[in-house]
Amino acid sequence: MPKIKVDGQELEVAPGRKLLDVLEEHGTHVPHFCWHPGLKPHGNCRMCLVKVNNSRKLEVSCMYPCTDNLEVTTKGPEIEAARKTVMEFLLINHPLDCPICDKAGECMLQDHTYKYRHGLSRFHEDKVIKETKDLGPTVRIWGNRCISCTRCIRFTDDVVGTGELSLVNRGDHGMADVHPDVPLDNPMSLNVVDICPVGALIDKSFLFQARVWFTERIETTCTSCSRGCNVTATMHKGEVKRLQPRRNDDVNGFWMCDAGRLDIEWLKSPARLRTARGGAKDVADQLRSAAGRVGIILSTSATLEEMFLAKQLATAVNGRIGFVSLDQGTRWVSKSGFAIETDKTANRRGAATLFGKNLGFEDVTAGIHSGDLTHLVVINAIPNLAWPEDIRDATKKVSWLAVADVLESDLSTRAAVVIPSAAWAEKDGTIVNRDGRVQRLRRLHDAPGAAVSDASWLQEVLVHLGARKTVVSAEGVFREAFPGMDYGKVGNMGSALPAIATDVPANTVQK
Amino acid sequence: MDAHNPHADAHKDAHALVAHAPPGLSWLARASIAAYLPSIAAGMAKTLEWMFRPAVTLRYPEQQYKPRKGYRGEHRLKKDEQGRPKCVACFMCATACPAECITIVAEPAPWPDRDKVPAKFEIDMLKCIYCGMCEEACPCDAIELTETFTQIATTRKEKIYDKERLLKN
Amino acid sequence: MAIDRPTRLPMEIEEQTEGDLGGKRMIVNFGPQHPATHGTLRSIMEVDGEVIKHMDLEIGFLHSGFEKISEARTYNQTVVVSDRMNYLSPLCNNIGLSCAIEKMMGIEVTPRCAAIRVILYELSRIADHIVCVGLQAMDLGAFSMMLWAFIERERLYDIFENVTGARLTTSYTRVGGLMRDVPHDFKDQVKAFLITGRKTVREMENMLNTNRIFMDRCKGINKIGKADAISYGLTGPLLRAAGVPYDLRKNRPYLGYEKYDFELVTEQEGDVWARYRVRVRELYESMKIVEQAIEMLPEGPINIGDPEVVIPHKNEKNNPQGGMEGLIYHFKNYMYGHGVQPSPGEVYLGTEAPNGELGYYLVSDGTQKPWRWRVRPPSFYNYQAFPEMCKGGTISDVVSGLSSLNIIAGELDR
Amino acid sequence: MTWLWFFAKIGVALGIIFSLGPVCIMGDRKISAWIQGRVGPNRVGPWGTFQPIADILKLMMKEVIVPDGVDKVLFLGGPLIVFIAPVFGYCVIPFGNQIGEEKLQVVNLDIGLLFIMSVLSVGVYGITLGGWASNNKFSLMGSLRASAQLISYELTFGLTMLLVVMMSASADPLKSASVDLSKIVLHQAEYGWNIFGGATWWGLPSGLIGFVLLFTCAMAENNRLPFDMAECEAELVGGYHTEYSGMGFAMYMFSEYCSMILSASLIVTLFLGGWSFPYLTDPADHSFLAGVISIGVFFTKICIILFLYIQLRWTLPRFRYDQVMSLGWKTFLPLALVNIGYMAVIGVFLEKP
Repeated sequence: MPKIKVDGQELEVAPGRKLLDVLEEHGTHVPHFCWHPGLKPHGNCRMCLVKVNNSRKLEVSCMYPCTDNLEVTTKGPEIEAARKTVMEFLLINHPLDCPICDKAGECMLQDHTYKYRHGLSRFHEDKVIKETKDLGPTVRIWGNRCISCTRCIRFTDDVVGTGELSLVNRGDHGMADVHPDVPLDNPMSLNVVDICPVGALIDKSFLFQARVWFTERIETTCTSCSRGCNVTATMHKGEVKRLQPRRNDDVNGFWMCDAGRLDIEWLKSPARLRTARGGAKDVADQLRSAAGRVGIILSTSATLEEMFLAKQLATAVNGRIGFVSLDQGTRWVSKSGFAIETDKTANRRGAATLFGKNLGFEDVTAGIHSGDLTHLVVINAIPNLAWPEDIRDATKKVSWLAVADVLESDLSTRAAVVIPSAAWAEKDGTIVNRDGRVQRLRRLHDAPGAAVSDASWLQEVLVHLGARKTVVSAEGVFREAFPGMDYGKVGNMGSALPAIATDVPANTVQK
Repeated sequence: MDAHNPHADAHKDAHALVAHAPPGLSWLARASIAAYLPSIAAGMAKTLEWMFRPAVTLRYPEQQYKPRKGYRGEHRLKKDEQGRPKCVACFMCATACPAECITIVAEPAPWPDRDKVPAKFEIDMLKCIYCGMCEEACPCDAIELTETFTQIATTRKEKIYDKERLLKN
Repeated sequence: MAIDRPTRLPMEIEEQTEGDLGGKRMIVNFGPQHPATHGTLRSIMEVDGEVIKHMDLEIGFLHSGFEKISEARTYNQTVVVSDRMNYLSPLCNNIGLSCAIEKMMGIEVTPRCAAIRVILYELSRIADHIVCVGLQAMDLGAFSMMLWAFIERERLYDIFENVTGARLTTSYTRVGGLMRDVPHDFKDQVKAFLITGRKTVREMENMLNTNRIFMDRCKGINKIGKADAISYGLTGPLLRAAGVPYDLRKNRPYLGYEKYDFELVTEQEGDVWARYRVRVRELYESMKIVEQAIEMLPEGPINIGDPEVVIPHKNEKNNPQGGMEGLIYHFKNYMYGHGVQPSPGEVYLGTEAPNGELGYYLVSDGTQKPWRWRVRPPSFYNYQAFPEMCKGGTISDVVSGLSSLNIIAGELDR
Repeated sequence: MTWLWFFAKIGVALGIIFSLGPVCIMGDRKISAWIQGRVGPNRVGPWGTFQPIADILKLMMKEVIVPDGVDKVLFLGGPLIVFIAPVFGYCVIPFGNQIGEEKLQVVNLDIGLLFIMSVLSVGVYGITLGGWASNNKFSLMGSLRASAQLISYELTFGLTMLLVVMMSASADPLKSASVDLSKIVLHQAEYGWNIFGGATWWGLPSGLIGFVLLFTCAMAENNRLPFDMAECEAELVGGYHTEYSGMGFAMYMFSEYCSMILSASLIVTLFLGGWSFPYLTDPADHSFLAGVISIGVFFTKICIILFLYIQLRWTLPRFRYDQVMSLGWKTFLPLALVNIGYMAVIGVFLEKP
């Protein structure tokens, strides 16, 4: 293990690691543009210069390997002067675009200029003009702003493996660009926007939507597939404006897919259910009278808490429970191993944990067709779910139907009781990803109209039925379900799924 | 502190008052202070003199006060050479505004040479405190405080100035 | 000081004696709405005939939450809040606040900026004192005096308007400098004012100094002794009228006040008359300072050169100068969560405002917004000594005493 | 014919009081404006001359607010009492020389001076009752102050009137020792104004002091500024009329100006020779023209006194209540007594009639 000295402080590092990696890990901040922890180092921006004892000149720390007895100095007039000069060069051709650039406020160039470049520009010549164009369906490039750090190029080359982007032209005319007729159109394309240290690459869906310094950021989890990527939601005036991946090496690394990122439009869709027809009391009355003849169909996008409560409900009315889930497309794996799952529901693993491996709805529909079941409760959290014909037929057959859904469907128009559900962004809860990791969903904004979270109306029904005492928060339900656990222990990064409470009534799903 | 009793000491005799008179006055002046009449006469002379001074007030609707350039009155959105609003919807004014009275919604520009324009630019003049920080914060020289300070409206809605109203100013 | 009985809540007094005079004492309220209060404050007096036996004070009617509002504003934005605290001399508040922030950040303003600030500070003091003296006369019935004072005050406001762009809500200072430079004819304007101002002050002095009725109403009224004044924390003209030579411009100079030649005005009696004399004599001293400052007004920049604190100048097209760097500094200075972020710590700076020590106590947690923004307003401390001053006087003395305190309800309640 | 004259005289007397009243209000506002470097009312009519009419119309149309817990009869009656007093007082003021056989005086009372004294004291009832009835501490204090102050100054007032009577008595036994106001004026027209000591040179100091005393006491009786203890807007908010609005307030305000006019007339009558003016009026000339001229002279003199009132109001600060009282009792009363003593002693020993 080589030993190095950083600003007089001794460190022991694994051999072969790059210096900047170690420094960042150690907490010594060294400014950089082209280096990104998820990408291979390139060493072109020259911002991460440090002084080492092995060399007379300043060295680029992102490319410098740690060797034994290396002494590193990260501060000092020499280094500052070098940084200042690098900054000045980077800025001479940068357009005065802060007013119209969406990156302003989270822009590394701004931050580093403020911190490391003291002084005003001495550049009087005309700036180089580069083009502004769409790189693909999702990303637009302002060539003028590009500082040729090649982060995006390395991303498409090394992470995605599609390699659409490359650096065109030389010197101060250089900018990232796509090959003609090959648009930047891969399932992870929008990650280049996040890693762009300046505002050259812009997400077209977020273009001019909000200034980032007005926004609020909330850490939550993506529900678009069973991977459960950790994301940060950018909130502005009570709306989710965008989702960005949040680093979690155990789940998604630094990235997320475009599909999950853009799957926020339906939250404010006019098709959202906003008004209730009937309520928890009606459901409770009907189910009480029909005890033993009740079927419950639950989507595997429901949170753990909702599943737990649905299970309680099934026990209370001696009903059968069935599941509906959604599989789409084929599994896509990037060059670096980032996969997009076919299972588009967020919590199938959680359902499997609570209810066993067999997660079908055939048991319920068969019961309905045979006439055993006359009452059906459908609880769905999957947007635009194409309902299986079997369920559709079954809903037509039952004598009483209750639907809790996020979007309008033919089921909800037909139902006797309709309860508008809060979508994933409107409720607290936990979901379990395909690897069995419990992760938090956080309430980002208010639910539309009269929509309530499934956890709360299910509890109300249970209270009416006498199966519960009171209505508690989602966290309260979670504590009931998993004794000794709470949201604090789940944390922002998730944790392993704990054991479920043993005193919960046995699984009533009849097989 | 000794609570003084006005009934006991408020009425000092003339000597005491003379003793209190400001220093540097002639004995004649000191003595005359003791009596009411001379100072009253002097005061009357002064008020009489003021009666013949010209009035300093303005007769408002006919005579208008013209503030000098640099007065912080109503806002104006400036136009560029082609008559388009100069504003690029950078939100700097809204950020700098201590009263939070500026509402902007941005949209992509319909012109090839511009990227971003305000789709909506509203200033709630009832919230505005006319501090001029928006003008100071504007990096594009697009907003300006004019010398207009007479502002009349009959409804609250009128005082929410939209983009067209601000461009007209 | 012996307070002869425990302070009671105003409501308790009301209950004890309301409707039960029986030859006993009566409760009279001055304020919250009363012509003599010049603001929204309340003095509850227990009177025997017209003689005040006990007085309680109540404040908070004008509570605007200035301090709390400021905690949600950036350092530069709090200037507009400080305007509204003392509505007789807003520039003093602006300057005091900016000086406090600069002290916290270790910034030294340019000589031109300091001189302009001194001139405006003293002109504000003149505006404040002149109106205070006028209002004192008005409260005693000489209404014309008040308007003459206001005419002079309006001349000063004309200067303020030309300099800052607003008559009252000046918001002129910024951290590290000023909002903009003074106009080219500033010197002439100030000089012209000094001539008319002196004349008006002399005129007012002539009217009041030898006026027997005015003297009767002022001498020996609302007396407070040296020791009491100090122990109550009185500052400004009230303290100096009690014979204590304490003036922050002399004792703890800021903005280079030590360079100016002026006299520390004191009177001995500690009564309304002494306060009136101190104010009038300070008017002349302030004019002396303004005269010196306007003579030596140095050329040069008004803002410090550090673009990380002060946004870069705008060029002739009014765009931020300094190319990309200038624009970035400009943005960084304004965006939430960026810009001027003093390192964690706290600062107190007192300046000698017209009514006394106007102190700003700021605590920074290292963010762009102050964690705590506290004001030590002179009126708040001056007002608490009022019951002691009034005890034993008549209702009429309350009026003359209140106007001599020059309570500004805006800064009283913050 | 007699009735015609009677009504004509009533007309002139009421005309003076009711036309001068608004003029006085207007004058107060205009003169204060000029003194303070303002323009004053200038919107209604030419140069704002119709402003008082607008004021009165406005006040008439305003709601008369009766606060809770007031004695309604007294609350509404107070303004009436205070308003009646000066109008009654005006009955005996000679506002001109004789025209033919008719004296220009509504009622030629032999005891005119006493009548005025008694009528003037009625006014304080209106103030006191109105203030008391308002159920407001400030009003109560104002009315208490008013009653105490009026009583205090009435003494000096009376003594000064006595001085006038003594002065009138000093020369001609035929026109002597009268409390008849018209005789007092005639005496002054014949022998010289009382302010200058009447008929004798040694009366000059006495006359001057008497004039100042009467002027000051009249001011105190009218609650004008240096003595406006009863209103005292800086201390008592509005004193006795704090709770009044609309017509009640209008009557209080108007009656203040009316009593100003009455006391101005009284001062003119007692000290400034009434309707007479050297070389302009001739007491013996009873022609119509001379009568009109004498009315004009009288009117002009009143206006000058009123102007002084108004100017003083906008010049001086006000006394404190106890200072007013001690000024009245400790300064004015002794001074008036000494003055009378001087007049009596010198008059008796030097100028035996």
